[in-house]
Amino acid sequence: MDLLPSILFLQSILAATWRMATPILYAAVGEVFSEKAGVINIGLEGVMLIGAFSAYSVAFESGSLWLGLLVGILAGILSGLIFAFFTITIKANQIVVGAAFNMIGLGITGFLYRSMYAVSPVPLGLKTFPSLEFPFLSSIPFFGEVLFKHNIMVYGTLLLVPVATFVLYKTAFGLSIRAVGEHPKAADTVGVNVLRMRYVSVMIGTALAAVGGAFLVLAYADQFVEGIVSGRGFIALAVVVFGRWKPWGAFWSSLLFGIFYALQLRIQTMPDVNIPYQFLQALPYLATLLVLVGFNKRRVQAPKTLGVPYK
Amino acid sequence: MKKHLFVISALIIVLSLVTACAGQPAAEPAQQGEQPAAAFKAGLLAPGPVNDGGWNQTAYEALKRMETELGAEISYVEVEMSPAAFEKAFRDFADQGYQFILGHGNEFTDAAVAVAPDYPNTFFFLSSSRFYDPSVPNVIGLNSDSSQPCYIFGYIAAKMGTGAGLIGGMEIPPISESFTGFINGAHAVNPNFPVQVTYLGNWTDTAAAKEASISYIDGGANFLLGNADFAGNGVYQAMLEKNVYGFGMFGDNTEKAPQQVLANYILDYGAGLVGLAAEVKAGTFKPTGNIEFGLADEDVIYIVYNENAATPVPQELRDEVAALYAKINSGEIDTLAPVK
Amino acid sequence: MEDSMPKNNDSQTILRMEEIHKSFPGGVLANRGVNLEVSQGEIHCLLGENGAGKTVLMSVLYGLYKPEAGSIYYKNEKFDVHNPKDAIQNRIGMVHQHFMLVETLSVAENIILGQYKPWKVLNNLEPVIKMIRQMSKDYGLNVDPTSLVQDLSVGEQQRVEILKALYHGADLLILDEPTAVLTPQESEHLLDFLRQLADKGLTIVFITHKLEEVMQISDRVTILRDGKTIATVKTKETNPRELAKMMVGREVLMDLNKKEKQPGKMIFSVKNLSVKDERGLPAVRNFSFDVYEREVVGIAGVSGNGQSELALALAGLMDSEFDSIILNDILITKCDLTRLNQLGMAHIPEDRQKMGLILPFSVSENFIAETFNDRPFSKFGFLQFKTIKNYSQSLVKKFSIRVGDVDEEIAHLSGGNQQKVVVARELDRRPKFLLVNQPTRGIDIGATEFVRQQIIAERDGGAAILLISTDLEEIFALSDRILVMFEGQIMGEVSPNPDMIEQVGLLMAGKTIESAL
Amino acid sequence: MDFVSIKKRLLKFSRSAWTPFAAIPIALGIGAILLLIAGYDPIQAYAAMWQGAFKDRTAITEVLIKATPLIFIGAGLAVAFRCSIWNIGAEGQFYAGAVAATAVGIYLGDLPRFLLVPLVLFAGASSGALWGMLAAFLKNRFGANEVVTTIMLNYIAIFITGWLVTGPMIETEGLFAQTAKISQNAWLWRFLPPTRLHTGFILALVLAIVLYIIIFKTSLGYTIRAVGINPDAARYAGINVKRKVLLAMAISGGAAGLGGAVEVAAISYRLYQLISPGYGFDGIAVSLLVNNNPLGVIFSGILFGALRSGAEVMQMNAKVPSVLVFLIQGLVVLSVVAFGVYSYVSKEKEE
Repeated sequence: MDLLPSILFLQSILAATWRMATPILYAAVGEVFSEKAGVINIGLEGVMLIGAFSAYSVAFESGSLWLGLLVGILAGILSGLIFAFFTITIKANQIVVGAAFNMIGLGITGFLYRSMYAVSPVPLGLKTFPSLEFPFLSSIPFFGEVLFKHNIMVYGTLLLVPVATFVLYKTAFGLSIRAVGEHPKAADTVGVNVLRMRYVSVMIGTALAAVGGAFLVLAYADQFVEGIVSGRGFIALAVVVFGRWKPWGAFWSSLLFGIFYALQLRIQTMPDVNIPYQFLQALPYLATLLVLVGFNKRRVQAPKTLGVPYK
Repeated sequence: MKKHLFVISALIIVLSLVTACAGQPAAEPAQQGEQPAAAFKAGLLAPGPVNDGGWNQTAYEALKRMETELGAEISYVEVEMSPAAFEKAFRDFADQGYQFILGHGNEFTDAAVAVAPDYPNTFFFLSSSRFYDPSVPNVIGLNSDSSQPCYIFGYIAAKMGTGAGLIGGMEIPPISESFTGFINGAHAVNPNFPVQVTYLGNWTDTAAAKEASISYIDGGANFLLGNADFAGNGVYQAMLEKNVYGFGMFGDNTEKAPQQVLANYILDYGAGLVGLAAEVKAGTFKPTGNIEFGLADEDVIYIVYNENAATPVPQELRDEVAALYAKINSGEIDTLAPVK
Repeated sequence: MEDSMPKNNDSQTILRMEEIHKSFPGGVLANRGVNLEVSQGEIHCLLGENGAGKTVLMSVLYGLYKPEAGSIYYKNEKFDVHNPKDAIQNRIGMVHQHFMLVETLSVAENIILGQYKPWKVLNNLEPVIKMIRQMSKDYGLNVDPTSLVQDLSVGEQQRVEILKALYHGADLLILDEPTAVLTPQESEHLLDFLRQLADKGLTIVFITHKLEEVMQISDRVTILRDGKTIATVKTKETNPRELAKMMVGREVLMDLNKKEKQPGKMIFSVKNLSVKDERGLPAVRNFSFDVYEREVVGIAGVSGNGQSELALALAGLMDSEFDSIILNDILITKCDLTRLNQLGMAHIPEDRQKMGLILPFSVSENFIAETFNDRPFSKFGFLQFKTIKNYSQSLVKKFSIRVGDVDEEIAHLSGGNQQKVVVARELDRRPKFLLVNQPTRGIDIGATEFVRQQIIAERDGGAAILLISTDLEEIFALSDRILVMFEGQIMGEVSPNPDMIEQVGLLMAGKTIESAL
Repeated sequence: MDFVSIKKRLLKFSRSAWTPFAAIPIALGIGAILLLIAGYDPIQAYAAMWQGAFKDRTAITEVLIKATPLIFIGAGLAVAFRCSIWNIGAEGQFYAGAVAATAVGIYLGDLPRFLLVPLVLFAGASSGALWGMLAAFLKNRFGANEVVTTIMLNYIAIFITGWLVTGPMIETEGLFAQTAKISQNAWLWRFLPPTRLHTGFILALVLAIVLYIIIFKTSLGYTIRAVGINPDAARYAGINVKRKVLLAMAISGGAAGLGGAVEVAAISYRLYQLISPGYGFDGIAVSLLVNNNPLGVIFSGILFGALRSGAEVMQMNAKVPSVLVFLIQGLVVLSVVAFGVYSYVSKEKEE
């Protein structure tokens, strides 16, 4: 095999990896906040759909992607508020409410999309966030393609992960979040408002999940379709566990998922590969499973009160 | 605690309002009132959303034509994709006196065959099917042969391009046959022309479709063909962004990549179905076999070039293609020949 | 906050709580009209049995519970406390019995938790760490602010708790049963330290049920019983006997009527047992001992020195290594719970809520926790509810457990009655070897008496009993021999002679037997 | 048993039973508001929905047919959830069952009916059970979180099914992605012709009742519940916690697999790529809705079946997109949650 084709192959995979990881990463980092505070939200899939639809419809109507993103985030926050009300105030089982959110997200976005854009005569595509061109950097061979030709929301993850890490580990707010998921009563006795902390963490989680959904319509595909999230919310849940409840952990594990996904798509495009494509499609999921099993020797525990309502 | 309940309800209502107010409803209100008893009724079982800009939308548009041209009372249902649901949906239509029911996909065959004997006055049509069985004469397979236009596309791609990528949703006949046609067409020009198939495993993941397209482009291909319902949008988007060529499937998709879509394969299912429906309505429809639509049915399946493309298909090539039409229609070229 | 104290007078008074009422769901009345008055700079003991309402009263003051009635005056002003933040801001600190420390955070992070506005950047904890170091040095507390709480011993964690309260600037410090987790010497040290703090002007409320501590440390003492204030007296003007009477409401006869018995043959023997804790560190090291018929062997030690691991390993609930274990003449090669049970072992675990009971289950369901699969409770895999109910009712009667209906959830029972259920269940199996860990922790005096009498009765009936307890009084009252445990090892064996308490204390602190004697 | 305790029990039962039904009006009400806003006539929509679900005997049997896989899956999940195993993988287990049942139904098609039917069902159940036990094994052996592993195993099962029906098991090479029909000897009896109501539904009811008995009346159920509530206490009581986790996943996966087998043997008669439209995920809600009581699953399964069944007629006759039904299902769950809190609090007040 020539060197050049294999370098190009690698370049193609790596460039795609980050893009594919981005929506999962937004949702996963959000879920890190939520779970660190002790609330597990398996309704990410639904929230991502709500974020995607709100962002799309507003961006489409107004013509402004940024306004779309903003409304998407607001929709995410609102979803989080409701989720928090049920799981924190009412103290309902978090898995139950999460399951309900997945159904609601699918139902409400599908219904509204039909009602608003059923068989539309006008084109429904958006002009998505363009790929950025950096002087000099973008033209570096290999690295230019892999690192310096993405759109703004992909680069957003570079900001997101350090900021999330900083907030969680270097601010009083983050300290409180970590305490609240681990030993809420202890936090309570030193004056931390446990319920408020959990509300805020859940809403950060759903807001970021909504950004992940919005990314799909504003910066990847150019329009909403029903079920566009296609299981990424569930993958994000896996990524959180696999990333040991840390933003950087989520970063690396969503990249890992992304690389396997990109790899399987590219292997499918290669001639003379006789592996049934379904096995290639299963590859990212299988890899996640195997790595999860293999890496789990040094066990990192989930936040101690994950899933347990306080008082 | 009653206060709590109130708060919950209020919250949910507010959410609904907020989300719902985001846009104006575009749907027409449901039709009120009954049509005259003898009204001709046509129903559709769609395996997916009818606004997918692809497979399901062709059927929906055909239904709309029956409404405008035949005054038919129409209705459709997006059935849950489970065999358990199909029979019920057929029966629900048939019970209400629908004479023309289209199951838009081969997967409806078993259900139609099971239901049909109970409703001898109703015709059950099946898309993407070659079904015909004299013992259930009111179930008729309708096959619109996508492999023929796609053969042409493959031919054009091989003449003009360096390689082609085909992106499908799932491996079902309407998809895989179109790809077979494309590959045969391309190989007719150049047996070594690089062309590969990718399946996504779903119909919704637009992002994955786009990514699959990009991976073809990275691999050197400059022609794309997407056949994946909703997810197909990702393919057009990749054409637009990466400026590679491609073709539109089932309808006019030029707008999605105005300079890149070289030609559209239009499946005017309505043109094919309205005639059948008119016969059914008149009571003159006497099936003698399954029904095939191909390039020979010029009003049903045809190709429209995009004159505004960056590099429109050159005239010489169009002439060659015109010659291919004849060979395909005569059967000299088998577009569905097994791919080597 | 503006209205000043209505009733006068003594400018020395820093805190007054009047007619505090607090009840809990299920109708438990924890405080029913409690009065408390604390003077500036004093050490004020709050004395009462478990369940008398001491902790609840202080939790009300600390803003953890909202009282249904009553008022609080603090520093000459009406004090409306809604949450712990109010308390901390008003310079009230509390060291809880179950430490309120987040184990995954460092000492410094625990100390500053909740003290800053959320947006405060904690990029550099150096100044805080320095300050904590300084304070720790000033007070002689010896705490490293950078270590993780989960790596600290119980005693160290307590010091972190005290440091936390002082760091928050407490004028009034509440300590809830602080000596329960300390050796006698450590307790001594703590009491001295508290005295120093009081001398510097700090006011201390000290919750305890130990009479000696009250006598030793306090200026005044308020006695609570059944959620009511019985009296407040000056320590100098009272004596332990009087305090005990007020605390229990009757003359206390802590006489177990324990007679000397001649031990019989050896029932249980273990050689060189070693256990690793959850983090893989050695918790029990080369532990060897024998227990004979008609004998109680007590294991004394400060909590966290491997007692839990010892008990779990012996009960087959934790992996262990050993040379040999002999139970009832059978040599055991693997500590398997089912096998041990078959051979006649019973186990009263240390934490009834975590291990001994399944709280959402009913009383009768808990009675069959180990025998659910045996006839007559289960036939062909089906539970025989009628049999189970009859059996449960008979046990309830026999052990005078206070419960309305055996189908009631056990979570609704008081701690003492819950413990009685565990004890009844285990003893009813007529064990040859009984492993008992902390049998009377957190239960009232009546239940304590009852449980201890049952243990003695069991011994007199011929059982071999291993008693693990951090309560020295209990060890001395029940044991025929005492083994002292420190850092997973046996430091020595002593007889339960009251004169030996000091030596036991030294052994518990890790001194060798030679230096202790 | 005295009168008071009977009354108490009745009260308790009615409380737990009526909440899902009391929640329906709330969910439908919110749906109605949404319909109004979007320009539909909610009364017409709901009338169509009602018609679709209950207009005649056939419609009602269709509801039961739709409820069948949900009851299988929900009843199984109730066991797993009682054991505190968060099995999100019923979808994959359903596929596993459908695949195995189809294979047996085709390749052993010559066997006589009285042998083949049980064999098909057994194959489905055991295949689903094995797929479920895989997640339990990973949890026990490696501490892998079952929420994650079961999600991954769903995808893998679905892809394997896709490969089988487009490859090794395809009916005609190069044609439709479906297997051949299973042998007629494997078909379940449709006992109420002309409706399609089949013995699989009865089997689902029996399974739900059996699982109810196991959970609440047997020593096995006692251990499963104990492990779910307090694994430490369960270990103390001599229960092998890992084995119960394995068992709970086996029951849960087995029930889902049996559901898949019944779907093939009673309805589809062959395997498709998408044999389940998400039953595994609906099943989660079906079980949680009734507080993981296998008996209650019968009710909630029928409720969801009716909603689904009605939704298609709603789209057919009132032109309302059927996706709305997902929203209504979600709202039913949330309303039940809210009602649960309400009845819990009112109970406390009583005492």
